[in-house]
Amino acid sequence: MKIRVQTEPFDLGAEIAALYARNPKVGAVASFLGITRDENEGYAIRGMRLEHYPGMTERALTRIAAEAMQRWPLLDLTVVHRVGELKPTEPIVLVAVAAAHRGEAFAACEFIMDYLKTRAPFWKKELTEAGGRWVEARASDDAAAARWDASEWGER
Amino acid sequence: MKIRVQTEPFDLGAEIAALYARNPKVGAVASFLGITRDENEGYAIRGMRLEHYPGMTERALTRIAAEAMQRWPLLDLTVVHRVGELKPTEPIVLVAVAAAHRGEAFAACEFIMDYLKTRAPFWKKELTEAGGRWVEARASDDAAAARWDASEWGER
Amino acid sequence: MKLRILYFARLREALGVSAEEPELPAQVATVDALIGWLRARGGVWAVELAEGRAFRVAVNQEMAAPDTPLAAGDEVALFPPVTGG
Amino acid sequence: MKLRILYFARLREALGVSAEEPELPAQVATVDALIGWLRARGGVWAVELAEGRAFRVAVNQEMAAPDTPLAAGDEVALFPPVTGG
Repeated sequence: MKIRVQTEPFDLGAEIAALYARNPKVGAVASFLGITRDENEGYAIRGMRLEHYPGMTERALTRIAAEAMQRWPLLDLTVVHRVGELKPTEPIVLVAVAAAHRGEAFAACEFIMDYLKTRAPFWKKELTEAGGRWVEARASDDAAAARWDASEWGER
Repeated sequence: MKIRVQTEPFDLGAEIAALYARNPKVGAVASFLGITRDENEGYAIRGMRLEHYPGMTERALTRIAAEAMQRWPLLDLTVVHRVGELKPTEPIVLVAVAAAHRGEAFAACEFIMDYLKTRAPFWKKELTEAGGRWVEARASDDAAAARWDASEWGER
Repeated sequence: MKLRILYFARLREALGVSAEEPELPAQVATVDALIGWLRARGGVWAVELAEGRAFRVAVNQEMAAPDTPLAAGDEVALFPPVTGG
Repeated sequence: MKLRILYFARLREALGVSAEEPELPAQVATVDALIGWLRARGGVWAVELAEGRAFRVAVNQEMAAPDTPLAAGDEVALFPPVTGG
């Protein structure tokens, strides 16, 4: 299990290879890459600054990852989240989950993203034509996280 | 939209970068990597041979990908499936889906995998200690594909 | 009527043939009729294509049903349920 | 009682402070009481921490509730709902 918060870019191919290349039990890696867009809610975005709460961020991500490991039979996982200045087309976050089969890899990857979006202390400030703009939390992210409270995931 | 069936390995990092590096509308890439394991249903696996139906395979994958593009607001996607001889820890298949937001990227990626598993003409023959063994289709894959018939995906 | 028939994977191995172009009587006009005609060869054909055995049929590279019609020159494929991915 | 209080993101900018270590009266023994004490500073404090405003509180780097108890030396953080990922 690897949890990192960093200003530097990361190498997606290398991060994912590290999850399966030396473990022949891994049959599935589901991953999610979040990327800075050039537009949000109608605003043109030149870039963004990602602020976080050092210490608490790592704790929160570790707790989320540990909960995923407990809910599903996973073999390994990696979460890398960038902070600092980011430009459009630059990756922000990678969540990659390794398991024997795809069902649990997909479910855990989505679970971690939903919890990260609502429980990990990161804040985005977008640089628009009109200046800096703090991104507002979205109700749809709360709804996405809430669906994991009832353990209905197994029905899909 | 890129669909490829090939004997050669592929570069996961390059395939995914191709989906977002030149398109600043992409905010999310969900991907799945299927990998050869060293064990299946209790059998130790030394390797496998993947057979396919040239022509029909590409048609089936293209149709599945087109259906995903129709069901969700996707920006781009890539499906690469290997055929021929594969050893444990070697990737078999990559499905990567780019969209503005994560919900549709995850849903489409899972949808494509579920349909690929039940509708694309590939067959695995595993090399075990006792010789070659054709992998049997799994009822759980049929069930996974069937859940997309009812359009309940939006409820998650 | 002449068809091109392809066999894949376990079925190809069990039947010992990967492709053939048999001359068929005119009444073999559907997938169902073709399966009956192949089954009538007896031996391994009767076993592998018996009712209740899990196999799939494609016509011109599209999944077919028992009543899918056949025409001269069609490419028909018989294979086990798929296991890729 | 002395606490370390951290402010993040929009709240840090609006309040104009990123960290402070105020001396608190003994009756400020919960998160709720601390918010009331900060709100009583008036001005931007009363506005930003008004009832119904969306902000979160963590105590010693764990998400806290209004009745979470406070002790001398605790690290308390106030911030807007998170927006990472």
